Amino acid sequence: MLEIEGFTKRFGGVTALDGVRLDVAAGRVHALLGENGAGKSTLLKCLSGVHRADAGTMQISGRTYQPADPRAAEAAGLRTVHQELNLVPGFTAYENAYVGRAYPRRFGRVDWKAMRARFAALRDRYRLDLDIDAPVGRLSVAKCQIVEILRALMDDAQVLILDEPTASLSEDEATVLRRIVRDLANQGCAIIFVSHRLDEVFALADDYTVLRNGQSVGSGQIADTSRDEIVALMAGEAFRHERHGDARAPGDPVLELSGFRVSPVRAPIDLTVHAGEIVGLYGVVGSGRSSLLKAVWGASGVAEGDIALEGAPLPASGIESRKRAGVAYVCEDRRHTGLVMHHSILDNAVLPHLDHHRAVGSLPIVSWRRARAGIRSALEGLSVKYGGLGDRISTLSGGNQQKIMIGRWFDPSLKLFLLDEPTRGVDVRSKAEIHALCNRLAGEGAAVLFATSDLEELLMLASRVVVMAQGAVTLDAPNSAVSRQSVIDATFHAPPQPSKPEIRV
Amino acid sequence: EDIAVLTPYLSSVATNEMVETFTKESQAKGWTVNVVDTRGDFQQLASRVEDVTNAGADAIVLVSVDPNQIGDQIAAAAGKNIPVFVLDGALADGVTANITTDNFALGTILSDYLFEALGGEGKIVKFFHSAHPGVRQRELALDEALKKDPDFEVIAEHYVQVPGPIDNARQAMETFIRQYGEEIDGVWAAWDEPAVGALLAIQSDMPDADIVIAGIDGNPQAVDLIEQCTNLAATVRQDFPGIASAAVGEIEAVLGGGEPSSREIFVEAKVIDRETLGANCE
Amino acid sequence: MSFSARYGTLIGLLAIVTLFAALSPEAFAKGSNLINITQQMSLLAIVALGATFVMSLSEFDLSVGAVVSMAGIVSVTLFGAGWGIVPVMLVTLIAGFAVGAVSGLAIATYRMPSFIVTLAMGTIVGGITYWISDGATLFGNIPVGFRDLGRGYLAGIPVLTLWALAATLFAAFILDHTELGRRILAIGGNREAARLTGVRIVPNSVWAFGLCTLFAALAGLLLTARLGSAHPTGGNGFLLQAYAAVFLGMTAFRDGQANALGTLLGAAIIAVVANGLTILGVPNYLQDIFTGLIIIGAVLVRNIGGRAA
Amino acid sequence: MSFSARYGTLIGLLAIVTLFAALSPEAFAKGSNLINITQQMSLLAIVALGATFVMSLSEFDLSVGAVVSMAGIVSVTLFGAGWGIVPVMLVTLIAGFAVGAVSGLAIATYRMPSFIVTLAMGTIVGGITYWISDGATLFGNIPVGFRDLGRGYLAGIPVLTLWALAATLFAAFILDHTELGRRILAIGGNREAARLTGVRIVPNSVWAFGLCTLFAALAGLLLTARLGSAHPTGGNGFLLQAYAAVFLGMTAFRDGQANALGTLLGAAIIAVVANGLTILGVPNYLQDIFTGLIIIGAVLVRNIGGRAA
Ligand SMILES: Nc1ncnc2c1ncn2[C@@H]1O[C@H](COP(=O)(O)OP(=O)(O)OP(=O)(O)O)[C@@H](O)[C@H]1O
Ligand SMILES: Nc1ncnc2c1ncn2[C@@H]1O[C@H](COP(=O)(O)OP(=O)(O)OP(=O)(O)O)[C@@H](O)[C@H]1O
Ligand SMILES: [Mg+2]
Ligand SMILES: [Mg+2]
Repeated sequence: MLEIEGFTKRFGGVTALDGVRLDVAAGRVHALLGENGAGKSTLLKCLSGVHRADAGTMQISGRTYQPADPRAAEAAGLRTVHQELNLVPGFTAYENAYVGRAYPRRFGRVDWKAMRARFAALRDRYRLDLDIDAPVGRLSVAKCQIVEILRALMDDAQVLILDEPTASLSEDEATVLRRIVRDLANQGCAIIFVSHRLDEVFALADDYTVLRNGQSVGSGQIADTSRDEIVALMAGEAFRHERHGDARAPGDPVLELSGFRVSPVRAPIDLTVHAGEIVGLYGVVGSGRSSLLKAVWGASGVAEGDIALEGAPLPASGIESRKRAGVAYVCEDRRHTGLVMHHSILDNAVLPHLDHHRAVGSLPIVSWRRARAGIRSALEGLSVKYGGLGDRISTLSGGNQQKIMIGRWFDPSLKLFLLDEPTRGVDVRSKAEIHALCNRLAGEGAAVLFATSDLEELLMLASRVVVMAQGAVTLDAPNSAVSRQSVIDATFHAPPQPSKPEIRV
Repeated sequence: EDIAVLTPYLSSVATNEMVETFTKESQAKGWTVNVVDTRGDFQQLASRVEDVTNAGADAIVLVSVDPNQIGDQIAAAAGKNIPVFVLDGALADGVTANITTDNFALGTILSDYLFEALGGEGKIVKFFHSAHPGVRQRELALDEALKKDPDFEVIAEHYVQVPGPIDNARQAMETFIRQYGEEIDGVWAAWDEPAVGALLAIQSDMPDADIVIAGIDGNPQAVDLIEQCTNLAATVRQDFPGIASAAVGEIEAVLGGGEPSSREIFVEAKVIDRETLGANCE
Repeated sequence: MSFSARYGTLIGLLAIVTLFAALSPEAFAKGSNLINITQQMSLLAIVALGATFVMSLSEFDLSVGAVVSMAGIVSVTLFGAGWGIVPVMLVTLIAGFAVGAVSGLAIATYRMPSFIVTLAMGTIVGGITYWISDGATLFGNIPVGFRDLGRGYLAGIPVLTLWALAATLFAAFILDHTELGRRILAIGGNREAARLTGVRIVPNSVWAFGLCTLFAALAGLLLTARLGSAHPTGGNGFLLQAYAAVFLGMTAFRDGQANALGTLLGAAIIAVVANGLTILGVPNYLQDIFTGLIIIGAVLVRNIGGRAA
Repeated sequence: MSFSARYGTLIGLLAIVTLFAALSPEAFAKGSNLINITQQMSLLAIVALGATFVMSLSEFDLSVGAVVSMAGIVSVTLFGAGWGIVPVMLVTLIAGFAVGAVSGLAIATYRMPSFIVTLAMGTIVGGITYWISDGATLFGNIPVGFRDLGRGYLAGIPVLTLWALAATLFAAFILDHTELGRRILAIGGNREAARLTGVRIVPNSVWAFGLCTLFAALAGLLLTARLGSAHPTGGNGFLLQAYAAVFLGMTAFRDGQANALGTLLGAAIIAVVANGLTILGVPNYLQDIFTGLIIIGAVLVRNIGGRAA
């Protein structure tokens, strides 16, 4: 159905695609795989008319296809869900679905009722939980992702392109999405699907193509391959991802929450994180993990209750107090609240610790020479792929941006790391690197509290598992004491009323 | 009595002087004076005239405005029997009296003075601002004078930007000095602020030149500079306090049930130069 | 959103009106004065409604003041040349639209900053206006039929007020109920997202800027009708006030989004303050200080309310 | 970035200079005229450099014009009261800083739109200035030592030019080499991202706005020294020109980010155009039209270059 041949795309000096070949058949789910920066998103952007390839041909159903802009791609029957969210924050979910399309009209006016009804029906058909009347600017990342996906399903597509659609979804929604994708494939739609979750790829895809450094290095049917083989193709070498979640003996308490409320109307939370511990927060979308991490970081003005770091009480809010006390925080939405996308890699990397690169002692003057050297070696340690430190960070692939966002905090004196979805959109190898990093931090005596929507990751990395549902903690147990099933069960528990979580092991 | 004073140009020195004098003398008579400045905005001026008409002022005084620009609002005030006086403006329907100096005459006095000071012939730099109707009349007077006296020539001219006329004129003059240098004999400034700007440029860039500068208004800074024997030789002084005092007299007469002495009252202008100031410039 | 956050600006306006009414029950609170305020705010409201289109696009158009002036001069010049009312208005409005359309085209096609392009465009338009008028105020030959468009009453309501109401309804309709309006808002909300979903940036920007200066030209025509004269810089004072009205309006009703009703409210606040202070006979310099304080206060009421929520 | 994209604005400036030099080899291209242009642009450059701080924060400060005027009036009034040069300058600069600091505090604490807050603040400052000066131009009692700060030459270079250079170096240093500057730029780039990495919005905003009006107050002092008098609205004309300079500068050197060197370049373009057109004796309406076209052209060169890359 869709045939791509000899595709090449350069950005200045960087060759993002180098003679790529891709064949996607109707009615099949085609997984596009590759490490961060391999060129997956670039390829998909060429397909959807965002970029123009420098060389190469595309054909849809045997006809030459060369989209001049995203409109042309839509007209040709392609629907794309990009890796980064593309929504108008002030618009409701249902209006966002219509942006760029013809709005239904009645007596010359926009027919809001019809728009809402159509979108609500779509949501209900897939049994998704989504407030479609709130401006999407107030929805969480995961909900926004759902809006994006629903938008692509508004009318029948020949080719559906999904660039890491499940990166921010929890197990539950991801399952729904997989069901939707299968349905569409059965109806004859061709689907291109990017994911770093290999178990998902094996559960869902029919065919695969692996990109490495902008070249297609392998393709075939999923049924004929194995996980190890794919990983080897992606990484160019054999590679194993170790399971951690070990039973290192926890040290003294670092973070202590008692009766801590994210906002006056939320359930109180009691939670202790010890030195050397890696605590994983799990839950379905909207369960309150991000809100909790943000409140612990002091970034929400309305938190109340007791919070202490190494025994010393902290004010209920105020980021500076956390920073001074040795806490680091990485948010979940790198594009909107994590990075300054149009600033350079260097600028973004030095931001948390501007005062670490002073020219002379106590003067607040930045020595760029020192900063460059320091950041360069830090990024080397994380194997970030980039051109120069002065490049805009928006030109890096999503995974590399993610690594910088975490890596810029590293500092041996830190005591607590709050990581919200630290491996979202990160490839297997980098994920392993980030996991190793977390372990190293824990090994050096720091405490790590991370939120994830990836059950695999939770069980692989966490030494203790905390599950949240509707803003309250429903499970708090060592990794060794939980199973997949007990964790999933806990996500559906009605939150214990009014206060303490009952389930303790 | 409640007197409303409205103008779009309060920050101009001349207007300010009239308003000050008017306010002082009115208050001495026990009247309350409400001054409104609309900063060059005529739509605002129209609205504010409506406001004071509605509020029932006993008299409306417009300063430095051509009342034809807000004819309807003045008609409305007249309709409510509120007398409207214009200072340094023009006559229009509904206006009780206009007390002014003839701007065209001012321009003529200035041109004649400058031509005489230069003696027979000369090259002149002109600073003007046509958007202001009164100032434009002065410019027209210069054109007239140049027509009569073809030995004088405008070699450079500059439309002065407001606000910031002094610095703007200074910059232009600096440029002209570099361009024409000794060729420049005189500076004709449609009002005193550009004249001061031109003087500053000459003082810093051609301190020995004997360029003659003349302006209009009798602005205190200009008078001061004339007294100091600078190139600024003269200013044509409109008698602003005189205009304001005359206006107070007329208003008193009208509010007392009488008639204005005339609908158009001209107050004499006179040249102020070193001689009239008694400055010793040897 | 709490009540005070949602309607804070409206509450602010009512508070200001109540205050003035208490201080000056006979002059300010008189029905005829209140009706007159609606007339005084109308031209500002029309210019500000135009600016609402470009602010919806998250851009500026700083040529609106110059376009107001231009429209006045062009219309009086054409009347002087013996043209009829309808052709004069049509040509002036088309010229007004064209100014913004050109700016919008340049801005959207080459991604130039709207601030600088429209500032430059305003300078150019100002130069042309000066050229046509020779710098003089133009009177004369303005037909009575045209003047009546900007003065007098219809069923007890000032004609200008009716114009402003019509302009508000029109702007609200465009922004809330047409695809054009929604596309403009989408581009303003997230330009890249709009582009990626197939919204064409250039034509929609051209429309937004064109409508903006079209409204300014309409205001210029009505100003000329109201005053019976046209001044080559007579509309320049609208520029900052119009944006003040739009920004005041953005704090009303919706989360920081430009909207027609809010803009009308913003213009009303500005007009009420100017009228009330004049009627109270507050000295000129104190008027400035109060005006500034009241405007900041109006925004503050809303934002403090919004925080507490 | 291609060469023309990177240095487009600079190329634009050189093209304009070359053009004027060709048209007027004796007057424009004379060394003394070129040096004089550096003096003519200097006050605008200083105000614009101040504005660069708030533009780096992605905000506006529309009170700069009023602060320039205020500084002049305040200083002459204090001189009149018998104060010495240093205390007068200190008090005026502190007053200038305070205006912006108050705006910045209000804007950052309550998240009010800077456009409206600073517009209101400018109105308030204008009222205060008017109050102090009684609306009159003040000119007496200015010490010669103070006047010399704004006129004359040092080693063949106009003193004002030296001030502008010092201001440029200072602004560039703050923005590029201090933690304060980097924080301001980070807030301007992505406010929420900056906040979440622990950058404190309020104090950094207060500094940015304060520095902005501090620069404006400095320009006001130098303007007063240069003219030997102070006018209550004498600085208002700087407002739009200053932002034009910043925006022109944003198209230079770096991708659309405000920067000190670019701002200096922007001010130079504006000054060169004004000087060149005056020398050529172009009628004033054509000057406006050309100025507008040249500014758009200067931005266009850069953006077309940028697109082709
Ligand atoms: N607009 C751009 N300008 C310059 N370089 C770019 C741009 N977009 C992508 N690149 C570069 O192209 C390469 C491929 O990036 P791409 O985003 O396609 O990777 P990806 O496979 O989607 O990775 P990820 O899994 O991290 O999303 C990277 O090296 C990236 O830095
Ligand atoms: N700014 C906000 N305004 C209104 N509701 C919000 C806001 N932020 C979060 N919420 C809601 O609060 C709830 C908890 O959100 P939170 O983001 O903490 O959950 P989460 O478990 O991290 O889920 P996600 O995977 O969506 O990030 C959700 O229902 C979310 O929609
Ligand atoms: Mg990608
Ligand atoms: Mg989350």
